[in-house]
Amino acid sequence: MQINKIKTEIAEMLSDVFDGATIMVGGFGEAGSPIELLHGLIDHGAKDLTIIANNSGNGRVGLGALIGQKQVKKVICSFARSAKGITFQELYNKGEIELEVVPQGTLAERIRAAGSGIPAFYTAAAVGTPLAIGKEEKIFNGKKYILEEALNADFALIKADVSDRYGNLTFKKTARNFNPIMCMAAKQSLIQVRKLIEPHQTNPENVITPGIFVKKIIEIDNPIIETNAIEEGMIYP
Amino acid sequence: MQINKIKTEIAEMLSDVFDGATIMVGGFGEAGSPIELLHGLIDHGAKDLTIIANNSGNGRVGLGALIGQKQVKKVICSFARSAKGITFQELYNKGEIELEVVPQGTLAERIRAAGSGIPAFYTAAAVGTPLAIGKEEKIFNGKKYILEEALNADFALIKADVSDRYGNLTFKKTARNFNPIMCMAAKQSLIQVRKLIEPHQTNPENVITPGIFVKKIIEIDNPIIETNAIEEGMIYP
Amino acid sequence: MTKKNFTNAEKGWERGVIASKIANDLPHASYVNLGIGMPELVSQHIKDDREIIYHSENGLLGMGPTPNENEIDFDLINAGKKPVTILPGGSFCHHADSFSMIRGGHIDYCVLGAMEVSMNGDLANWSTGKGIPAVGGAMDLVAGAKNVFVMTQHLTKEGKPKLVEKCTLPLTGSGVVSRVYTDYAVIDITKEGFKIVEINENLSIEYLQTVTEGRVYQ
Amino acid sequence: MTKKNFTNAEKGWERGVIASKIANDLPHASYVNLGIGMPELVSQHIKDDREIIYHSENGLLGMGPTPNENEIDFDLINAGKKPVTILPGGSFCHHADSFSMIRGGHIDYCVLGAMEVSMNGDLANWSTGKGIPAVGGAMDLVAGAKNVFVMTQHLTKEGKPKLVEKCTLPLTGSGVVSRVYTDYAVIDITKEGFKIVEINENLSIEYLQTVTEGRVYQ
Repeated sequence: MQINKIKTEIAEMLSDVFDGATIMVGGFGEAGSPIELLHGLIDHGAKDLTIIANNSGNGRVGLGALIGQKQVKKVICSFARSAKGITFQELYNKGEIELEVVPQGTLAERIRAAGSGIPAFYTAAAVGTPLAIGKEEKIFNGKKYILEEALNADFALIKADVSDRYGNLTFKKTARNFNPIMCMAAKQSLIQVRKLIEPHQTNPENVITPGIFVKKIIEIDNPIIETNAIEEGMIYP
Repeated sequence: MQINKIKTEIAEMLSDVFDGATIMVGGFGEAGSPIELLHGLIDHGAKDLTIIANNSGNGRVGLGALIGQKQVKKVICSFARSAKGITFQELYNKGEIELEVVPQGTLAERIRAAGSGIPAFYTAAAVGTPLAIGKEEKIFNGKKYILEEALNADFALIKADVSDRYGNLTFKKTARNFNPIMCMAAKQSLIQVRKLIEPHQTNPENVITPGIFVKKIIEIDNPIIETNAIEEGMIYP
Repeated sequence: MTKKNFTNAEKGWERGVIASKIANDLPHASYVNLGIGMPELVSQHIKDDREIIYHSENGLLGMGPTPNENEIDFDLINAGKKPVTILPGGSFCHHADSFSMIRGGHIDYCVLGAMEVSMNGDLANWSTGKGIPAVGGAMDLVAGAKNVFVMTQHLTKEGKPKLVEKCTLPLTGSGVVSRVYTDYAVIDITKEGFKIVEINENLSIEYLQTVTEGRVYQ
Repeated sequence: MTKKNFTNAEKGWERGVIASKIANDLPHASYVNLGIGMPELVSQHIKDDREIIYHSENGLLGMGPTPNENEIDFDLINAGKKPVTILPGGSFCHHADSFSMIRGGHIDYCVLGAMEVSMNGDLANWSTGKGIPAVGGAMDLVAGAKNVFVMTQHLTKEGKPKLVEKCTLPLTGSGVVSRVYTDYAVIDITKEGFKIVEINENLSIEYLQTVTEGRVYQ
């Protein structure tokens, strides 16, 4: 029997998602944002989700659409402010969605720590700022640091460029961003990929995310481009 | 003016090395071991060195030779036992060299932490063992962890496969091992590389160590293979 | 503390002039992160006697200029989510590796905008205390980069000093700024206060003092 | 505590038999790290009904069998520094990433040798307290892998029990072992003691108890 993580239906990808789940969403802005999986999550209908991502969505597409559907109770991110971030803004102003602001590098490192079995680490980022309040402080070599804990998730929704059936992923340019570390940190990483290849076509030197960090894969060969979709007035669902 | 980190003489590579320096040495066993740079360090003559590496050398070649020259006062490594590790063994038995044993994963993470500005992190490795003695303990989610500190170095001696003049490195197969993270952790990472290429030949998707972590580069196109050298009875110098 | 208000403020250096002063202070072979907005201008003023490598915290080292309309790729963007290019010798990495470059002290210089800079080098540039709080990578950058330069107008739009004795807005970092470039002056943060490195040729030190909270000296 | 000494010990299962028992307990699609020495045999006994992916902690996922003499590459070695191969769908990574796989709980099973295993799952397998102490990746593996299997002879070369009430040698990990495969039996570590999953067909439980320190039960 051969390992084969490839699925053909988005519903199959999201079959284990549950109400109240913590879900990481890859991407930095629109680059690497798994829009089709996010739309699948709207169709799925899971509620009270905690979303971990760098941003909080634009327009009524992808993450913006999911938030607009009121499926999200909390967003953990570094930058929730965006001219087109209409759905988050509206719910935030009404007090209907929680926000935890995390410095971008601390967010990345907390995610990587979760995937690496590191429950907590010290960093100098945010020392002396409001984001350090309530955090344990410690001095190393005369400099002050704060303790930051790992950020785990139940699922990660990820967009990659190419994969084989083992889930060996490569990414395209700056669409890499948070995707590889989120694959490490989630119990199930669910990948939409532009193109599937055979294992013998995978160059073992160039794999960015090894299959060990991947649970399910689906091919979406012509994904929605957020900028274009918003310009065209797309509203999902 | 163009950035160009390429040097032509090994002495130039090692010109800033000083007595008492802490030097990381890449490689796992012989794979990725920078033998020519190590021989350059013997020629240089620096003394009282602290070496951070996974192993402690074989025969009288490379790290084994450096230790045999009594230039090393302390080795920090995970596995200093080896059938061919004659020079370390001899000095260790005579009490003439110090040894700090670090679990291999903790060693790797302490090096990566140094390169990433993380002064310390928690890990479960070694909890309840003699290697945890004296280390701060903390419970996260009901499980016990110990605090491990970053491991910095003044220099890293590294063997890579290919580089451009910026120091964008790729490695060959399992010769990658500790090399990329040591490049991050040392104040000066000094790279011997099998082949130099032009910057436009570097594929930005496949760079393993970006040039920002590299100080100096030298081309050694036909490096010594430790196994063969020891079989042939090589003794350096 | 009520800030003074200078509604008839003097006209200082143009943005391009400030950018070129910063550009001249970045040594050959530096790795540099330019913040979104005004700091982005710096790259246009680098002289031919040096090569600078630009880092964008979203996983791009060796960032190049804005692409032509027909070369735009929405998967190749900078930290401000604008399309950019990559130069030969550049590379991509993931976010944890990208911030290892920052936090680990491998970025030689970062240049950021400011709402307030205090005499001891505190920086406030991420939150006015109103609206949705959004910090991005600023806190990591100021804590990690070897040298933190601030590029800003000397006064706010309302004519209030941005260089202050103590910041009133939420901090981005504490004691992190080394040098401030404004339309009025180039100023080093020192233990003795705001040290004037260069003053706009049309202004007196006395005037600079009146539009700055906290002692300026030469 | 003086250990008993069984110089006329019964002959148990051959190594290959023990290895095939472990192989049958590794589910399809598992990620597995096999320790150096006896555990390496396990990969030769995997049945066709499953695909197992082997991890070697020196940065190799998808490790294949030993190469032919003419295919040896000293840059493609396993954690025991012996030449190996890589299978299609395999990949290389650096040491920090490789141990993220281990420490982060992504390795489903690791199989290690032992000097001593205690009733509460403590493992001692890295140091006799003499000679040069050398731990390698064993402490990270036992702390991080989801399931830790031990493969060992039931008695030491001197005929002393390896399954003990309390380890006397320096520990590799505390409370980490889930199952032990010896030439005499397959034994689960439980709160009640050493639980016999399977006993060698030539041995009685009474005999097994005499060559084991600490209660065995079925």
